[in-house]
Amino acid sequence: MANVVYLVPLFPLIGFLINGIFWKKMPKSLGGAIGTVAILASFIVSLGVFFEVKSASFHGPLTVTLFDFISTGNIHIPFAFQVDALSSLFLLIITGVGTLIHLYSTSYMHDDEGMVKYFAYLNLFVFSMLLLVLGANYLIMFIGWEGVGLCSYLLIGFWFKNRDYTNAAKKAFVMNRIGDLGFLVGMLLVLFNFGTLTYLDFFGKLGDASLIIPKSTYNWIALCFFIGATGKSAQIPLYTWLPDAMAGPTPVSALIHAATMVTAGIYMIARSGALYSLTPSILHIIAVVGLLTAILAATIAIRQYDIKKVLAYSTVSQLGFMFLALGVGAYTTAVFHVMTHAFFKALLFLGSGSVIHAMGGEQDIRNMGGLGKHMRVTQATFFVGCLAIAGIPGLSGFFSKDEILAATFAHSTLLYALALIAAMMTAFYMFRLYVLTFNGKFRGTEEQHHHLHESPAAMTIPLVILAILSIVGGYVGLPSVISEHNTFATYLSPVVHNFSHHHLSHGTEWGLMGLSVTVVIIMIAIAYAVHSKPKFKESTGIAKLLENKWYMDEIYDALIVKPIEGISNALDKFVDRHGIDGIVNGVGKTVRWGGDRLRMLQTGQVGTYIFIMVMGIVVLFTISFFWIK
Amino acid sequence: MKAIIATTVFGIVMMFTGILVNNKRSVAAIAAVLFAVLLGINFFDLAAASPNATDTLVFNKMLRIEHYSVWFNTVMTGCTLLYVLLMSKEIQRVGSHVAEYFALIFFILCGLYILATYNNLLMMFIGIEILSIPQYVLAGSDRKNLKSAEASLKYFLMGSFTTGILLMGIALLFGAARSFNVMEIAAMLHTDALNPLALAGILFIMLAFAFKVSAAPMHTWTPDVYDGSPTPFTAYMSTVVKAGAFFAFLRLFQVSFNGISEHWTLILAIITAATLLVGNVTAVFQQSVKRMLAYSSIAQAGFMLFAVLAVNKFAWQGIIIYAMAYSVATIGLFSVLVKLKDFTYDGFNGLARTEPLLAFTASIFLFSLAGIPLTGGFMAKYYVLLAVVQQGHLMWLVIFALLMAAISIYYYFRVIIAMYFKPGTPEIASPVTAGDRTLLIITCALVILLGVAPQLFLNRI
Amino acid sequence: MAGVAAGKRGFYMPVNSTHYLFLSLLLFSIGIMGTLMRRNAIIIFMCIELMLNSVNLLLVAFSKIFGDANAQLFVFFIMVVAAAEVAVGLAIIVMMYRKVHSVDINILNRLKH
Amino acid sequence: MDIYDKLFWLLSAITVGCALGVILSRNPVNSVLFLVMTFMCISGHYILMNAQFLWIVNLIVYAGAIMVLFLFVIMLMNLNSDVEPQKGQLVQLAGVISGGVLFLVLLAAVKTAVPVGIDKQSLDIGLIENLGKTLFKDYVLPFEISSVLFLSAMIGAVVIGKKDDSAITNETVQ
Amino acid sequence: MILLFLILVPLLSGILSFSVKGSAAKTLALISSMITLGLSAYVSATNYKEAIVFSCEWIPMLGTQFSLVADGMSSMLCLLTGIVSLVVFLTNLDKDTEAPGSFNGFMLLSQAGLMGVFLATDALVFYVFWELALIPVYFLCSRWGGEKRIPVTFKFFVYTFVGSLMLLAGLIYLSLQTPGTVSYAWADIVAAGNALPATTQQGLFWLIFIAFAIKMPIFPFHTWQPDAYEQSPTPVTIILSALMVKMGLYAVLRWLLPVLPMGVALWSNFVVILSVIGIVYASCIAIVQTDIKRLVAYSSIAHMGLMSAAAFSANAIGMHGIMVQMFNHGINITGMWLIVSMIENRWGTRDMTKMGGMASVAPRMAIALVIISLANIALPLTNGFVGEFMLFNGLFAGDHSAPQIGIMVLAGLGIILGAVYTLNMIQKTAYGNTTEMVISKDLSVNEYAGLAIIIAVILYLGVYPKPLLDLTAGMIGG
Repeated sequence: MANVVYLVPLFPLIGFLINGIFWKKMPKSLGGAIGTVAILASFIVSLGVFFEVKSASFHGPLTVTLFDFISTGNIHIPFAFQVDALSSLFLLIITGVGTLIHLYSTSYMHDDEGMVKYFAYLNLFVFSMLLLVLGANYLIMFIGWEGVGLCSYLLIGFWFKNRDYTNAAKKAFVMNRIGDLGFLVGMLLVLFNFGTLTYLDFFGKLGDASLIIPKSTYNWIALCFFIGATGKSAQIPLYTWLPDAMAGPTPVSALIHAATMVTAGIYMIARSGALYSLTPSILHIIAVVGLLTAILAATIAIRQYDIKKVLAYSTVSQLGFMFLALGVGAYTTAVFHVMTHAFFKALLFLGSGSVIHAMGGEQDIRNMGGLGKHMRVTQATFFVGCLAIAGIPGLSGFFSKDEILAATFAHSTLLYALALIAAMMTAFYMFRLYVLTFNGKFRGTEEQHHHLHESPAAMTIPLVILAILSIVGGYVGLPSVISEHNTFATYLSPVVHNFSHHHLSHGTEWGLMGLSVTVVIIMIAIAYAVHSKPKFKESTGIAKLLENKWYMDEIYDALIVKPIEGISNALDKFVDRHGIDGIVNGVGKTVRWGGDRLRMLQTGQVGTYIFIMVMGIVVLFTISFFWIK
Repeated sequence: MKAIIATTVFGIVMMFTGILVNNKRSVAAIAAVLFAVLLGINFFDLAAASPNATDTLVFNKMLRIEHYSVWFNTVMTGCTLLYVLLMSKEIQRVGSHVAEYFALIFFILCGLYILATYNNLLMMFIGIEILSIPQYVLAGSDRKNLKSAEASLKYFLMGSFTTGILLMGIALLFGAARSFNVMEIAAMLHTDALNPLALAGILFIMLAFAFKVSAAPMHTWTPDVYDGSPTPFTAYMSTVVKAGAFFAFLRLFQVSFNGISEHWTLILAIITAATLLVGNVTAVFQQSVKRMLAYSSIAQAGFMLFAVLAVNKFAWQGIIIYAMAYSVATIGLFSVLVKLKDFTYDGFNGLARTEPLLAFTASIFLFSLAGIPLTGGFMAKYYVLLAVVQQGHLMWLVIFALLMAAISIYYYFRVIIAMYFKPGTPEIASPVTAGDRTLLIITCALVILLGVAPQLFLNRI
Repeated sequence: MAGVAAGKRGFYMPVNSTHYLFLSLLLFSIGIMGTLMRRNAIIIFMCIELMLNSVNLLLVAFSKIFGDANAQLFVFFIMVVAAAEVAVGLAIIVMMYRKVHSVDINILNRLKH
Repeated sequence: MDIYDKLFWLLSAITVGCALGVILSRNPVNSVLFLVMTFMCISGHYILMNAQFLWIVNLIVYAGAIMVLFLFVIMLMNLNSDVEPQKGQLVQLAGVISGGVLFLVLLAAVKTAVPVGIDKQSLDIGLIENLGKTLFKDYVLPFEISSVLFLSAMIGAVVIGKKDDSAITNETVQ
Repeated sequence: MILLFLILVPLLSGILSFSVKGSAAKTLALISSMITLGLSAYVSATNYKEAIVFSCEWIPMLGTQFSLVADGMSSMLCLLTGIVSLVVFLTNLDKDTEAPGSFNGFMLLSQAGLMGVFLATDALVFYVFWELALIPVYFLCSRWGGEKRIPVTFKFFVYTFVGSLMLLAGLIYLSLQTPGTVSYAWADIVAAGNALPATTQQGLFWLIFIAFAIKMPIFPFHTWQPDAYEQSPTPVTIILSALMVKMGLYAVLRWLLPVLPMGVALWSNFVVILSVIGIVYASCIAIVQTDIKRLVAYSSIAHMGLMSAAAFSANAIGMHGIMVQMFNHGINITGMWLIVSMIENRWGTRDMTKMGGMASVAPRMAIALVIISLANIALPLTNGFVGEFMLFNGLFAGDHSAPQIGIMVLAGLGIILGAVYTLNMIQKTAYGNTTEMVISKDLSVNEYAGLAIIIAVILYLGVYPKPLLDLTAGMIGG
């Protein structure tokens, strides 16, 4: 099955082409069906690949070369796929969650006139994402990397008539581009120093002493790749696009901005684990950036009222956790969290989509409340999601998050303390969201109240499936205190393994678990207590600061966007038109002016003319006799 | 030699024709035939002179007939024939003495032939005078027009003044070289111990020639005289006559002063640069096309001076091909100009719509003057540039000249812009006949032929 | 000086060539000065004739020094040409005078710039 | 300083004085007369140098014919000092200065000129007979060609000088 | 002989076109361009390993031969010329052009000139064609251009003419240095240039470089360009930006870098700095443009900056990248201008603030715009990416000293800024609510066909660039 791995991206591509070319004439439901079936087919192939990789007969990574992509001089970059544990796992996550979200979308988007186009974009996204994870070299990853950025752009701006939405789309693309530039530079450095972009060659040469490559070069490469990751995975300083990206349809947020695309950065660093192992200083930076992002996003999420914005900041925060894990060397753990997060965050987003669907497009939780009575399935699944993300034992999020905390503790106590605070905040804002949405009394308009209903089966089935996954997904990676046999880590071990020098005793681990569970439960309780009878008033002080997202967008605007615009305007108006072009035109003007002056010599007077001649004679004689010699 | 005799005889014949024939058109027709015969005689001379033949010295070494000069004579006679054919009608309209005008043109050619073959400063002097005096007359030939008289008087006064300069130069040179024979002078002058008299003489002669070829600082007469003279004669004065002066200039400096070029090259380079500057920059501001062409002729003189500057084989070919390309294009342009009533740029507005052929040929002539490739003008410019670049040490001048050539685009293309891109209906002074069209097409073809296949001529020169 | 030797045989070369050179140049310069100073076309023309004569003087002097007849013949031809020039020149001036009743060159400014 | 030197200096002084008279006198007729005087002095120089032929020709052709022609024309135009326009003082000064500068420059340029040697002394080169022989033997071509010059001048006189009845216009009917 | 036909077909059909009226002229041009494209495709297909040569006497005594050579780079550019011309004539079929006979005549003449420039292997022939390609464009812009066409075109013409004259001086000098007598043959010129001392090479470098710099154009010689693009009729703008600017780059690769190695070595850093400054500078200005044509014009300057920077970085991959990118940029910018002209036709304005909603009313156009824009910002799987990736490779392959890194950073900024202005353009034209249009119709059949060709090339070469890489692979030593 692994030999035909190219089928995995091929199906979405075909789906994209069919929907993309015939989008105008295709019936909506057919378009949806084609899109969904394409991903389902991919999922099935992915399953086959996964099990083949899992089987004992599979030895090492398998490279499937399609054709020569760029070949010049002594550089050969093939268009090739690499099948190994990591890529096959991501295949499963992408196609699996993807199938569910496609299914969900068939219902969610049914009233939208651009539904076929939507599915085309979605298929294209899945195709790009699959390229990203399947590529056997950085260039193919980069193709997918930029491809998912493009699809994200297209889907955020899906309702293109709204300028705000298209602005958000543009912002996302540009922010991603900044990161992509980092990736590109890293790639060029690799190519320049190692002459290859293929993972296996590159990693093979990493320790090669015959290549005289300074240590700093490794650091630069690692840093550049990480910059790429901060763009795609919404880390400080490039995170601000992700909350804005909620302008797109909700399933898109679920698929792209929660479950798959944003985890590309984690995938990339995990993929390059061999490199990062050699650059501890960069890993340290990653840990700090990840943690800061986790905290910053969590603080903002506390004071948001838009249901999707809360989830968006929560995603940023969770991604921060993953980077923290990477930073402390717990690659497997990070990937584990990617997987569990994909389940519960997709679940939460889809749940919020269901809520928004029921509310007729309303997203402000101040106008919700008491929805649980009307939509039981949504409420239940959403609750599972909240529990999972908060880290209640027994659910998937608990296992993955706890592993991160443990790894962090092993690395540094300070980082652990901060991470724990972030985790506490997570529990608080998630349950604030849950309580405000589903409990209490309905605060919306009468019309909305009348309209409230449970979503159709096509939407609830994915919710249920994802809820189940959110519960059981964690059991593949039980912590060592519970089970010595970590299935997940074992599966990934040929490609990725945790890189940590510290080992915690079982006692400590139990203690940490107990601590985190305790604080989380306390936070949940507080959230319930504070929000069961909500009062919304103009916030002040720090609350206002949080509500306005620390004014990050405004700061960026003032520090970067405005100056660039100002400089550009100045360049355009003054330097280009009057400066450079002014000089060019000035030459012409000078000639004309000179012509006018010289013309005046032509007085029409013979006397003047002879005078000029005589002066000419005098001057030339002087030059000739007294100046040259 | 036959040509000199023939042109003198034809001149006298024309004088008698003036008495015997009253019809202007018949006079013009006879003149055209005589010019054609003259061209034939030149070809006859040409056949006798091959590139490898030794030079012929005649009349006590007064004349030296060699390959280049015969070629030059032939080419210039050809241009004159073309000129006479294109301008015949206009010449007839200038005044009542049509036969005399043609006689003067024959005499000018006589002077030109002498200038192309002189081997003695006396012959050069007489040649220049024979070339000049008819011009003074032609400039003033439009009796009805005050401007013509003014041009004539200005030209005459300044021309005589320059004669004084020239003669002083010759006298001083004689004081140093003790001979009037061009080749003997060359033998008498030595770079190492150059008599100041010789240098002063060379400078005076150079300046006198600068006047004749309208180079700065002796150019000041040019715009006024060219502007004031009857247009058909301006066309002749600014082309063939000027080329003749140039050839004489080149001849003297190549033959006599070649060995001491280091003493005068810089001065001539300064003159060249000043000429290019004045000609091009001043032309930019002109409103009248005729006057613009006067300045353009100063500018073109700057380029022709390159040939004088370059003391090598390319220079000879360069001056011939430049003279030909420049003369043909300018004569062509003047023949378009005389068809119009209004000589300002605005007078050309919309010509492309009413007279596409005139506009097209005028464009080709302008391209040639501007030095656009595949026209004769390009090859000419190219050739003189090649000649001077080969000298090596004058690259600054070459670059300066090219910048000036770029300026020249401005005023040449203004005509094209007026003809093609501006609305308007130009007033036509005289009807454009089929004969005119044919001649224009032939002229145009000549310009292009010179640019596309210059080796047809170059191989033989 | 060579002139002393010649003096014994009759005519004598007074002073030397430099004196004639300077005299000639002085006359030449005076002629040029005249062309610059006067407005009357005829006077200007006369000044030009003065310039020509200074050249003639110089040539004759050289002729004498070199014992070379060519220079004297050159002078002869200069006179010939000058005569022709005067014929044409005066005709032009007269024509001008007939039209504007003046020979003032300052009024000749219809052609300029 | 013998008699020839004295004569040279005397003649030279008169020549320069008359030349200055030409350019300085207000009355054109005086100018002509001064010019005639100048030419005569120059003829005197010719005698000093034994250039007899040129002496005669200069007197007859220049001082005689040409200058009389000038005089006639001036008389014809009835020019006298009253109507003779003068240039401004400044322009005249500029003329004097530039002429003077030119003279100084020329003088400085050629003052170092090596006095040219004499390798053969022929006393009678300037005699009519000798010159005539050379003229018709060696200089026959320029002599003949000069006729073209005179023909041109003749035509010029016809074209330019002939009375034309048509009105003078200022238009551009070129 | 086939090379001669490459020039003769457009030349003769161009001359013929002047006497043809109305739609017949359009058909003639279309047929002619199809034949030319066929010929150039044949040339490209057959000369993978060995260059096709044509040579005949021209002016032997000046040492010049009418010799043409189609090696990889030349035939690639001829192919580009063929494709672009075909697309231009195709999309122009249903446009009302005043005097189409003359218009197409001039277009074909300039095409002939371009072919000559790309094929000539004799410096003088090269120069002649260099000028010849320019003259028809001058007439085209001056007659059929926008409001300020005459002064703008004039400036453009004089500016480029100054450059070409410098070039001529340089070439004459070089031709006189050739071993033996005067020769303009490429090999002789190269030999002569290489043999010169470094100081002479520097002087010549500037003479020749300025001509090419103006043509490309490299900052700060670029100011003629936005005006000229803005004022020219679209087909001419396409010729200018897709082909003419390539002339400059091609000339650098063929007539500058190999000829004056020492001069180049001494000044290449300077040129690279100028180029990358140009990238950022032009990108910044593009961001604040509201006139869509000026925006695209500045974007073109930025792209050319990247190419010239790579050209002077002296690196094999970069060189290969330039050749690829020359082709790709030619294709992309053609598409860009086509769309821009369609937008201008439909909204009757070039002011982007007055546009919007194309995605609703003319979705096909919007899709084409998005695809071409993405190719323009070098998104992977479009042709632009391959070229730019290789260009960056070339730029990054030098030493990693501080100034070098600065250059890289600036060049990289161009990528980000490029995304900004391109997306701005898409947003302002395609998105938002519908604003008033003059002609409200989506693509017509011939426009569709033209854009389809462009997009097909974009995607094909984006996914499978090997043919293009192979075609030009022979041009980079080793």
